[in-house]
Amino acid sequence: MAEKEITLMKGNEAIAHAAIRCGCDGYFGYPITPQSEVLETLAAEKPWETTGMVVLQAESEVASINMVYGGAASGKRVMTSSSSPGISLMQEGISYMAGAELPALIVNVSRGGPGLGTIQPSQADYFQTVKGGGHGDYRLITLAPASVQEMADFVDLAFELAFKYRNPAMILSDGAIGQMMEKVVLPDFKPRRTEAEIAEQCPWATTGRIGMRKPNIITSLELRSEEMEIINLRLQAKYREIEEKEVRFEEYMTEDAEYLIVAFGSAARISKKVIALAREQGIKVGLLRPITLWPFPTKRIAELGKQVKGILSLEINAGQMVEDIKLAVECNIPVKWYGRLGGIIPEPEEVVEEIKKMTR
Amino acid sequence: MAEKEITLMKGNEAIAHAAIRCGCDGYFGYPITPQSEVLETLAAEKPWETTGMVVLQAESEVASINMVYGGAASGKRVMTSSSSPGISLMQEGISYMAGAELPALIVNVSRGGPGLGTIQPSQADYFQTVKGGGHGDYRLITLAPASVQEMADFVDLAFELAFKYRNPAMILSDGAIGQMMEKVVLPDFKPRRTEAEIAEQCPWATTGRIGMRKPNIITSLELRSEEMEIINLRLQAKYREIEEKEVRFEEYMTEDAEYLIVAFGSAARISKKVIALAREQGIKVGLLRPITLWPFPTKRIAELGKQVKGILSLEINAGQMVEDIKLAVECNIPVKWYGRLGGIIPEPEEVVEEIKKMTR
Amino acid sequence: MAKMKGATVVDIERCKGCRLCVVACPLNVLALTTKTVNQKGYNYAEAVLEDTCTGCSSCAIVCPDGCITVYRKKEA
Amino acid sequence: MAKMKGATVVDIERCKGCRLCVVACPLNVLALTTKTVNQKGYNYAEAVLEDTCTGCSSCAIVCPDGCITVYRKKEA
Amino acid sequence: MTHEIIISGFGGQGVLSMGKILAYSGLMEDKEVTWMPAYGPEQRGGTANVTVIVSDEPVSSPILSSYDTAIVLNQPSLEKFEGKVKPGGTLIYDGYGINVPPTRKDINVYRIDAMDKAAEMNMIKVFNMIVLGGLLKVHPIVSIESVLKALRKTLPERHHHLIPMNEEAIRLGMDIIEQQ
Amino acid sequence: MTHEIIISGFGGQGVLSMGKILAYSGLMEDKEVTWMPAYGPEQRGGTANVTVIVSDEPVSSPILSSYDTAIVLNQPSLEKFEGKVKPGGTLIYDGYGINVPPTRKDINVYRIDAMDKAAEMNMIKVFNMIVLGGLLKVHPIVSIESVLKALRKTLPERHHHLIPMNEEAIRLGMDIIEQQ
Amino acid sequence: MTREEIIQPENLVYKKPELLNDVPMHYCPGCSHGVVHKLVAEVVAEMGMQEKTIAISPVGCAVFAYKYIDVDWQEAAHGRAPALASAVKRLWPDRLVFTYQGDGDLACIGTGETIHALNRGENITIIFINNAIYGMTGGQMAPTTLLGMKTVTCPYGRDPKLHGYPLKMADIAASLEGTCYVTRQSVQNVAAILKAKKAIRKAFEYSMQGKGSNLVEIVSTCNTNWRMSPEKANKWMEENMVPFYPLGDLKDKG
Amino acid sequence: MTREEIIQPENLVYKKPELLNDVPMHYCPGCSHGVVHKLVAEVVAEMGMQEKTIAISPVGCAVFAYKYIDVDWQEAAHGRAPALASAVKRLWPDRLVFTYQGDGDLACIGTGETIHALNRGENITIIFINNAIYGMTGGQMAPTTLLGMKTVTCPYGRDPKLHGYPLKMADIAASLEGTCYVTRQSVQNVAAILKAKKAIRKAFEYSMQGKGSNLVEIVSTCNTNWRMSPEKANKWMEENMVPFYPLGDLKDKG
Ligand SMILES: Cc1ncc(C[n+]2csc(CCOP(=O)(O)OP(=O)(O)O)c2C)c(N)n1
Ligand SMILES: Cc1ncc(C[n+]2csc(CCOP(=O)(O)OP(=O)(O)O)c2C)c(N)n1
Ligand code: SF4
Ligand code: SF4
Ligand code: SF4
Ligand code: SF4
Repeated sequence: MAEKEITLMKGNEAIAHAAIRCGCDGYFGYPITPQSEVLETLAAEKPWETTGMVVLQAESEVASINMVYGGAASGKRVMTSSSSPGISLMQEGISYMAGAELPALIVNVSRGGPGLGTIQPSQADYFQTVKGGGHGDYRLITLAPASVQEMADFVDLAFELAFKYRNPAMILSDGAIGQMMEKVVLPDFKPRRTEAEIAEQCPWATTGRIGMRKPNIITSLELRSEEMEIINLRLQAKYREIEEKEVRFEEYMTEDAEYLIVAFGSAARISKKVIALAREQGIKVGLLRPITLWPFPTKRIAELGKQVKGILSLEINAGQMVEDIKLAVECNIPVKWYGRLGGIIPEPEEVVEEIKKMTR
Repeated sequence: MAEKEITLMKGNEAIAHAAIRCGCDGYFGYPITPQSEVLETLAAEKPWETTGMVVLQAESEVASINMVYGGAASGKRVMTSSSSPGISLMQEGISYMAGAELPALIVNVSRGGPGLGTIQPSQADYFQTVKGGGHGDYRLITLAPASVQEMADFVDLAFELAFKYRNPAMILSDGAIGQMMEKVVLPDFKPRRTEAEIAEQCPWATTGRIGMRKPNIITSLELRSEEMEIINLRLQAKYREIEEKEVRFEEYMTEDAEYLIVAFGSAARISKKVIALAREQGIKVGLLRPITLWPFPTKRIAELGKQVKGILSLEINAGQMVEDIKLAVECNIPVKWYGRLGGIIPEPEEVVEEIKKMTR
Repeated sequence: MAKMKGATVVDIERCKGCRLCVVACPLNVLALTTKTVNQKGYNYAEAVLEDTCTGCSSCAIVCPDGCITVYRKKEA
Repeated sequence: MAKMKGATVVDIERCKGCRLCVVACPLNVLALTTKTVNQKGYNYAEAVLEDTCTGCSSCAIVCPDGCITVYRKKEA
Repeated sequence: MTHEIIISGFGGQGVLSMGKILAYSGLMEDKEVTWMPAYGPEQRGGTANVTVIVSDEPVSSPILSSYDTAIVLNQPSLEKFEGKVKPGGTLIYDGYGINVPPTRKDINVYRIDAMDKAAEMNMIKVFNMIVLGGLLKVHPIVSIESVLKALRKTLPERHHHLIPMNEEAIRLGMDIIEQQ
Repeated sequence: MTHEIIISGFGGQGVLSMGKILAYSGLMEDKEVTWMPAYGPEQRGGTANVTVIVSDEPVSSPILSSYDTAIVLNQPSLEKFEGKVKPGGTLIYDGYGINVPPTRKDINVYRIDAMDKAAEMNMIKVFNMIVLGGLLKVHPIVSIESVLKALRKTLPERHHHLIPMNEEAIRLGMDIIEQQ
Repeated sequence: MTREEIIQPENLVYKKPELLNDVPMHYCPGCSHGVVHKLVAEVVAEMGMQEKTIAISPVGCAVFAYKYIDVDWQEAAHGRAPALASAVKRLWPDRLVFTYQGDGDLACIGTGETIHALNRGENITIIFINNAIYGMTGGQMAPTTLLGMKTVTCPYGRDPKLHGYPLKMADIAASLEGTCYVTRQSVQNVAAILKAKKAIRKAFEYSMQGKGSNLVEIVSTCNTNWRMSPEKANKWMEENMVPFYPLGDLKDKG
Repeated sequence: MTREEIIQPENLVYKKPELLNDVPMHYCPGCSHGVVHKLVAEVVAEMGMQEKTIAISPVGCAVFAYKYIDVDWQEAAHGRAPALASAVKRLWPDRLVFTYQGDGDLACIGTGETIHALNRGENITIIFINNAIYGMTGGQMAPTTLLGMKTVTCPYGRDPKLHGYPLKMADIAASLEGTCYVTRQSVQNVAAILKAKKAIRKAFEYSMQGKGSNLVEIVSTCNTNWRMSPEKANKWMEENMVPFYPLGDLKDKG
């Protein structure tokens, strides 16, 4: 496909193409609906013959995430993708990666749970993603795309952030964005890093101790409590830094807003329609769309909390992000949740009704 | 061991003995420090020769939780135990059990993370436990013992709650309580349920369709969104009911408290010493110890929030429960977190210093 | 030896038109419809050489959807 | 054939007193101390029949902790 | 203007690719488009459907519960989607194998006997293009030129000789569609 | 009264079981007790230690960072725990294999040559009971009777004949402990 | 003789097994799963175990097996059916417990659970539908995919350098001490179907006799993802799968 | 000749391998792990791969292998080392990549990762320390525990009815198409140690030659959890382990 050309593509396909183009070194994954097209597209494109990117269908999600651990530990740009049940299986591995401070990308094209649930879209993995589905105190840098374009764009962004902070990053998407086709301009090609570049940019990586440098060791283990506490504190300091510097969000019609919708991903898209409908009825509604779910746009929401009369957290789940919004505004104004479950995406009209209730 | 006798025992051993005594039908687990004594004690006691309880060392935590799924699905009282990394591996299975509404007991004798971390005690799995480490919207009934006695007592309680609501229950403990020996009075023996009792109490269970009744099916799958939403809403309604009815907590010196510590498990024990020290210095401190972490004692904390000038969330982690406390008091009074990481248990003295800071 | 006469009853709404019964029948008793489809849009199996059927049940045994019931009677 | 003379040097602080070298030596050159322990509290290996040692290195090869260095010299 | 369309039929009737051509054609006209298939095992053997939205503004949700236009190509699809057409909206159905025709009075119902026509004219391969033609007659969401451009873009070079046949099919569909 | 004790030595010196007996003896006197071992691979080969708390009130944390009494049975343990005895507290050490004796002046230091004595009197098996005797001499946290009761409760029947030897060891320890 | 004379209850020679209910199965036309479902339903009934069967369905096309065969069912997480079955059988030793799994489920993500349940000698039966592909998720490569075979994740054909080799799980199973009966069957024609049924019956009986674990592999087709007609798929299976996965008993300790 | 005369650099015949650093190893006295560490350190150096080795340590007693052998190490989650190694080798094809795993790690929780990495023919070596028990966690039963053997989770002896049968992973590995070299060795005496070293060298070389995956099983001891002296443990191993896990090459396709 020629560059800068507008094309039509599924979100999942966009991720695959973006990975090849952003110099990704390896993809390791296991099929699961609604994201199997990521691996399928890579298999069809066979980047191992062009960029040299490795593509491997793993024997399970547990294997996938541990392959990613190995690849990331050796300084490579590696990724996996899956959907909710598969992501749950990765929780041990994700915690290990956070503990060993490994940069890598995990994509969750999420579906409705709990359990096998449904293959329809859902945002019910919010808590799992931002509070830590794995054990221990850790955080995942989390990007929430709201379009196929962002599916493509966030791949490189996620890698950049992951390597900047030596921390795993997640793209939290859903089946709707993964499966739908929409316009997209694919990013420019970027070469994979050379061995010398890796050695320079990732001096910590286990690449073989070239030049008999001090051996590099990637581990999350430290049995001495005093030492482990130092590690934990270092991680926490890093998380505070990311919270300080890497918050990303989009605002839409917030200037004059009297009510605010906070919504991410698919839910944010509906919100724009909701806002149009509400404004037709004279209710001034705006949208804050967190692009980073963690770090969460706490500060900006707190500011907007001073401006608006109420906030609606629109989520395709039973109410999860609403807690972070309440904490952000310190419960100073009403914060309500609205959402649908089971893989159903709310209709703009029903959301407008919810906003109307808030105005009463 | 004779009944009602006071004895000295590790927390892990107490769990094993309590399981045998409360009519548990099966234990499935995989060794991991600091909880391997649960399986070891069961193996030594060989209850299969006495009560008929099945004890099986599984090939992994993933297998363990799925054995528990199978056992619970067939109406039996079954359990597993593990520690943090192993619990992370169980997240898919736990989500499945929540989705299929299966009653069972999962014990997490947690250790410090992330990753392989340390084998020393930690409370850093709070978020994972109460917000859902697995995918989808679900909740685990969670009991947090603060003594070896409660390790013993909560086994039966957890089963009772699990079966009452057809929901998995967790005992969230830590390495300190699991490994230490302390006085305990073991519960009375209670026979395992007979086949007829199971058929009566668990008409939903897959026991074989005796009498050619309608086949029972245990599944968490529903591909039709409308149907899946109904299931999700039913689960949410059940969770609201549990939040209404099953909150458990302990209060200590709260009557005249001007400051409140909220702490569970090991942290709560230290708190009592903290309170003694603080009161010696004229600061009136009380303790609210959540026994159920979910459902969280939101209401009672909100009430106490009106009485006290500040709350300290004492946690052996980087600050997790503090969010639920803030949400409970709607951020109306200062809520601070204090804790230590890496497997270190805070000293009462340092906690007193934190409280003093709040009084300034 | 008395000859056996068979008859097949196809549950045409259950049939998915996979043709496996058609292939399995040693006597080519069955064929798929070409002009008509069932509610699910499938051409379905029907006996086209009814008289030839010996009731051997091959078609029914191979039918993945259990659509075929077979009867067999000794010729008088 | 000239006889070989050997000598062993045991890193006694590294030694854990497992006795594997003692058993491995075909000539019973080594033995564990009985009265003294190292910093870690282990009785450690020492050459008790030093002169007998041929420097065959058996002890060193089997030592799990790599505590033994062996030298060998042809007898003049 | 936003046009929200569901196309539903048996697997193998070319439902998904018809939706894709429509979406691509929208793209050719610089419109915003989304194409959202019903995915997963439910498409197995039975029905397949796809939601296509063509709009002048960015599209919000790609999944809808009511539609401006429903194109239904078999009885189960008719049953599923007749009720989901917005009042005043459009329902297009192929008469082949439909025993119980649509009954709603508050929508515009069109019938296109594309199946029969395709069989008759030996155009089974472009059956879905006949239906697309019918749609474009009723709602000229995109121009025929855009459709042809889209076909040129999406078909592999070696299939480009089939484009005239596709055009013919579209025009045929435009001819044979009938309001009920 | 609360007494917070750490006992530390090589694996195999009976550190954990000495702690257990002490805790059990406390239980016999209706005291509150906790026994908390250092667990995991760190005990492998090297040192083992256990924290025992005997108290009249419920015990808060079973893990401590400073102690009323430290009993150290080898050099590494001495190095690790000398600094963690509370000012005014007690340090008991076995002289065997100690090259660098304790130096703190703000605590009470006792030496008990239990290793030597045990070897001499062929009482290696009850070495840890000798040490326990020393502790009880310095701090009569529990009575000898309670210890014997605890032994009767915890030892399997078939080992009860060893109880007198244990008692002897305790008394021996009481005799040989010396303030430095 | 008229058709009506023949179609009389007393002349019935074959009908859909009773335990297979009337719910239309979601399987693709001609899918092997349907045939095996019928066999399982027949054997359970013939053994009189309708009231004593606890079956475990996988994640794969057979996930909905519970909708069709009227016994008690548990739906397992992907690959974990043998773990569920192990627990169920130990807790209910007099029940007939079997799993029904595809090759992705059993030989890929569930490798560990499969091998360990079999080697523990759990008195269960694993019915293993080997169609050399992931059916439900749309035709991805399975561990059992043949070399050179095309799937959506090896669209240029399975290449051992990239994708490794096809895995023979039944061979591994047969080598395990804990297994009693390991057999490989197929269902592409009447003779094969009758043999497969006998094999299922034997496995179920051994499991009830406490003789250890049993694996019945059914070399199957997935015509949809193989992109062939059912007829062609059966033929392809015979010509390509069977030479690599030879049919017959691999072990019979019964 | 005086001792001083002998102890001269030019007379040196054996010393601890250079790559094995001076950090005291945490292993119990007499543990087989130490011996195998030495062999690995020697082979890497002899092959001149010090700068090109990426090693993967397990969760098990050898978790800290990275502290002792001076190459680059990754510490894997329990059982997953072969997954890490697969990725690393594919991303760095000219590196020497090996895992070092215990029997719990490799043959229990990691069964799936082990079998699939081997069968994919990843050009790696798996060094498999089979001591028939879980060492690190304090002596629980492993899949490789012998029948009748006592562990803290089968204190009355491993009973096949309760605990299933010991698993021979090397046999399974040898049966897989993707493996090049599968061998079973031991390190209880000088002769065995020298053979084991050759085996490790061969495996490493095959992996660098791209011939497929390699498994070197070392039948080992865990004297601590076997509750024996190291000497006794070696003997017990020879008398009880070796008959069940016979030594020698199981496969050599090189
Ligand atoms: C943890 C997890 N990973 C992946 C999936 C997606 N998934 C569903 S079925 C399946 C494979 C099905 O193939 P197979 O087991 O061969 O059965 P078939 O459909 O061919 O009968 C996969 C990968 C899932 N549901 N859960
Ligand atoms: C997920 C997980 N489960 C369990 C453990 C606990 N664990 C640590 S090592 C080990 C087994 C060690 O045995 P083995 O692999 O045989 O190695 P050895 O210690 O004998 O060398 C276990 C179960 C863990 N760390 N992580
Ligand atoms: S085998 Fe069954 S489903 Fe297939 S065509 Fe024949 S009757 Fe129909
Ligand atoms: S083999 Fe090594 S560790 Fe063992 S006693 Fe000899 S020198 Fe010491
Ligand atoms: S996809 Fe394949 S396995 Fe699944 S139902 Fe269709 S033919 Fe059968
Ligand atoms: S526990 Fe066993 S395997 Fe581990 S270091 Fe000690 S002897 Fe070796």
